[in-house]
Amino acid sequence: MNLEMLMQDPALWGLGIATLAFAMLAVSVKNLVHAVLWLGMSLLGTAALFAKFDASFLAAIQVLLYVGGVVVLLIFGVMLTREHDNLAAFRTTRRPVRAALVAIALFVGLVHAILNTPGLGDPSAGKLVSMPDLGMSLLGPYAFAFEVLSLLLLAAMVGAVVLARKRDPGQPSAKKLIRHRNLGRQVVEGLAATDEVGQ
Amino acid sequence: MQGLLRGLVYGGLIITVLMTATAWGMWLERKLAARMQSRIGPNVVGKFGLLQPVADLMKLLQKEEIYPIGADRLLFDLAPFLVTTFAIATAAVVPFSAEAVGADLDVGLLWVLALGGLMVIPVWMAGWASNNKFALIGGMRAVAQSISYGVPLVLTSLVAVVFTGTMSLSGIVKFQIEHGWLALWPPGPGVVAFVLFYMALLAESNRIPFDIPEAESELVAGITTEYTGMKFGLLYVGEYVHTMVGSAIAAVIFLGGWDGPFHIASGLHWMVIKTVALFASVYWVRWSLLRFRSDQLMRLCWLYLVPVSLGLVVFAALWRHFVLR
Amino acid sequence: MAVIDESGQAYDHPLYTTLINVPGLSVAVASIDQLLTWGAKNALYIFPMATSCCGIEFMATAAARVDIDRIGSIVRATPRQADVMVIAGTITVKMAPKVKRLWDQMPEPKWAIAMGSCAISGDFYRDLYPTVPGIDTILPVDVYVPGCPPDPQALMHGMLRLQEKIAAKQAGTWRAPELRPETEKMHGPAVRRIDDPERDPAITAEQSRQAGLQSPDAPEGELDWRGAEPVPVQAALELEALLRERFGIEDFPADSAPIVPRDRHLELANTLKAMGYSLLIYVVASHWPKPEGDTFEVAYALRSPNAGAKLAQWRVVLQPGETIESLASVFAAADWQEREQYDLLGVHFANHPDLRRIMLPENWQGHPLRRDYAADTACRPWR
Amino acid sequence: MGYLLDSIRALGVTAKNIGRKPVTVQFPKVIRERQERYRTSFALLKDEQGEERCVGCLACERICPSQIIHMSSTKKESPVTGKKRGYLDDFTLDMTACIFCELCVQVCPFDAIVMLKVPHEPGYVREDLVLTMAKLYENAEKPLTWGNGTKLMEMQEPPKPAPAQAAAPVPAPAAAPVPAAVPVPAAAPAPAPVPVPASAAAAEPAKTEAP
Repeated sequence: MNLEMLMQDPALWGLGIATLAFAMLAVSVKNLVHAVLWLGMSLLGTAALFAKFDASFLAAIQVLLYVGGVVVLLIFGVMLTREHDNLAAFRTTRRPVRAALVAIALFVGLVHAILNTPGLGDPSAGKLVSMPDLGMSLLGPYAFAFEVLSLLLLAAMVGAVVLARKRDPGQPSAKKLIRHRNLGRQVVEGLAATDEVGQ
Repeated sequence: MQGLLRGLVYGGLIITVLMTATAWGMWLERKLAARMQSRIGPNVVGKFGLLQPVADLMKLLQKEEIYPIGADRLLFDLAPFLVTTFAIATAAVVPFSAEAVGADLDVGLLWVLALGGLMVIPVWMAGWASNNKFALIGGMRAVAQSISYGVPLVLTSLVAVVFTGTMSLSGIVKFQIEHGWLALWPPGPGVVAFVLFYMALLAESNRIPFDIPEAESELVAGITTEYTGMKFGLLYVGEYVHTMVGSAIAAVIFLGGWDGPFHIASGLHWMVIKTVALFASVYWVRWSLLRFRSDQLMRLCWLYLVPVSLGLVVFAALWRHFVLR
Repeated sequence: MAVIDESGQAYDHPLYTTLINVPGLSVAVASIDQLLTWGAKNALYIFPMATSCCGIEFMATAAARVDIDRIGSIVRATPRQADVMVIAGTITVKMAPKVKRLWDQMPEPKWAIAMGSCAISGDFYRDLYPTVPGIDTILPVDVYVPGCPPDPQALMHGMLRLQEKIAAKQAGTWRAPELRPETEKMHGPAVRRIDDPERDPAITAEQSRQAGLQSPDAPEGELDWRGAEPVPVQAALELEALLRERFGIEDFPADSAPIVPRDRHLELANTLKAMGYSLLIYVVASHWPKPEGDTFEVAYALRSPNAGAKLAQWRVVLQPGETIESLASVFAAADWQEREQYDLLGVHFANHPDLRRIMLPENWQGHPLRRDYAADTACRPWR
Repeated sequence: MGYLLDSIRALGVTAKNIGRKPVTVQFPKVIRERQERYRTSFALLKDEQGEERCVGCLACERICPSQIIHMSSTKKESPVTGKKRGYLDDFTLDMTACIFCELCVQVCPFDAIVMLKVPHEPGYVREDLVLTMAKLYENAEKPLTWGNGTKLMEMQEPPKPAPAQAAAPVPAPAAAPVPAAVPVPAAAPAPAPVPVPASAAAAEPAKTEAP
């Protein structure tokens, strides 16, 4: 499968256009929540594109991490902001020229990088990467980078556990609470025993 | 073209069977719950109340549709649809037997986890779009819970992946046919991994004791508070389908899928038996236990489930390296 | 997609109206109707509007012995997913708008069951100022289940009767539920009491004013207003000493609490709180109609919640037009209790943080526990 | 840990319950036997000669706290005894507001109004719940509850060697033992305000206050 054949594939076109359209919607709608959800759709479209190129591992990871993780975190973030409808900063483009320059630069850079990718359009280079190969290369040539990343993740996870364990200093410990409760019971009993006031 | 046809046939088959099974799964749950409470349960509509799901469906179909004031109509409509879709889509890769599998993906397990994690978005959408504080709190709780319990879910399924060396669900089953079921072998850690997976599954499908997103005593009906008629029905069915598919996946990963005990009469029926048993056990738990509080839920996850499942992954790697070679 | 009965009351689904107009389809539509009616009849989800004792019987109906789940009914917590509202208990005037709102939140087609005498007619509270005389004055009731309260089987019977009614809709003998706006008929008792004019609810304001004047207006009298034996109350001795020394009060009636001047009452409360009387027991007001204007008497009681508990109570007498200083700044518990006295008697507490009605609706006219409050005072839309 | 063990125990309890027989009584098919003293709905009785027991003395109408009984009567000569006595023209009992306090039954000197053991059928409109005279006489065919005016008054008397016990017809004993037939001890609130008609056992409220 080479580039020309790919270009003629209607499914590819459809997916690409849909992804782009969702991305456009994500940056243009006024409602922040809708924007996040459109972003999720756009990421899903990217995943579908990966799947289209038989990179099913990448597609699944895309869905798992970006849609299932990042978008959900974004939702959290949006909910924690005060005004998620009609955010003022969202309505206007304040610096259109600078933004356009950055966008164009990014686009040119990306096109340049893609066109200079070795083996583009070469049918022999489009070998399917199987799962074991992926695993082997991750733990073979790229083992160091992989380990560094996993260390980071491990640190994050340990941090989460530590945070969960940490007790709020304002919160009395269970022992203290029980002592308080017993005290309260004594007070009530004492009250009942010495209650001589008739109403 | 043949692939498309096969996909259509299998897809239609899976959806039909799954929805039917889920409908009578609801009946089963009601009967089970009734018996646990010394009641009879539905028994007037049809023989043994078997037509009860049909009556429920007919009733839901004719209910008025209400949009709350200020609701986000698009998301409000979309959410129930997506919940059910994602739940059913998960079933596409589940191997019910050596032949009956919709799509035997290389990364079947990842696909399942990805779609399972995705479930939370429509659930949250339903909560947010309702413009109702109870629904929104329910949705936020669902998100928090799903993110937290996604970690042990992934880690425990990673245990299975490390043992079997494959992410294909049928590959996992084939490994178990050769070496024994993962829940039983290696003795000890396998069971622990299975139990942790099961707990995370309960949490992901919002079942008691982890059903804080729709805690009736605090949140009216959680995310479904504002839903009427068939949209409520879809949300409801989506949850059941989610549980059903989750049970099937637990059966595949840890209970040897279609493999019979001691390889006796292996086939589709074993898968069905295991799935239904797990499904019923979810509801057994549901009608027996109490609900966690929100903070207890998080503490349980991050203080116990995550460290234990991390340890299990390490153990699995060591076992794989030194014992299985 | 319900049947449109002759009364035109049923919910009208656009799909249904389209289908029924296509010739030839009507047979199919009729059988679909049958199916839908069967479904509606056999999956009646209940929204429990349980406000009092009938609610307990309602719970028992859902429990093991009667098991309402047998006929496919489950209890939903949200009105959006319910088909039947079971009104179980007394509905007060303040609650009625909320009940109506919950009813309006239920999607069509929907039904209502009035369970027990209170929900049906207001029972013997029906002439009381805060009670709705029957829930059918605000929403159409389909089935009335008599009882006080009805037992679980009776409610189950009511559900079966409702099923019959839904099925009858198909057969054409549907009896649409009625709303009863003719509340005048209902506001009086079904039968006038024969020989007891005192209990007649139609006592006019003038009559009751006369009655108030005849009764001993000053509490210093020999007898309690109700004629009961006076109960001696042990006031704390230190309170008496305090009142003698600092407030110069010499009058300590044996059967009642001492009267404290209106302007020093807050000071007394603060002093007592500093002495350890940290628990506010009650704030009670009473109303004495007099020819020159209304006099109020507000009684407070504090308690020291430690060993050897003592009670300190005093009264403040308000002449016409006077207000009393609120104790809400000293005791948090005074907040709502003073609101209650304001609501029911119209005593004005100065510097109260939030002096609104608490028991009755905001738009209520008058104060029902005043002695000159006529029992037949208007209360829209019921009386 | 405690939660875990308790959870397992809870699962055991529910699992054990699955095997047990349900306690549900399937209502329309099987109707539970009501207790002997269970009381709902009303009936008017006729005596052995087929004569109406009610003479229209207004005792029940006066005592009813909900004010739901309404009657009118005229005096006529009895065809049976030849004496002049009251006969009902009309009698209505509005069940929509009844609180089932049984006071009307207690004060009835002729045991004319009694209560039933089976409840009134739920109705579609309020009028369905109004018991007219015809309905009340029809109701006499249905199972009656234990208490009638005479029995209930006897119960209030100071302890005598239980005459009520013999009088009480004991129907098929239901599950729970009913301490009904035992005369209620004197601690019961004295029915002081009841305007007892002279005929029936002259209740002595003074004695019940003695302890």
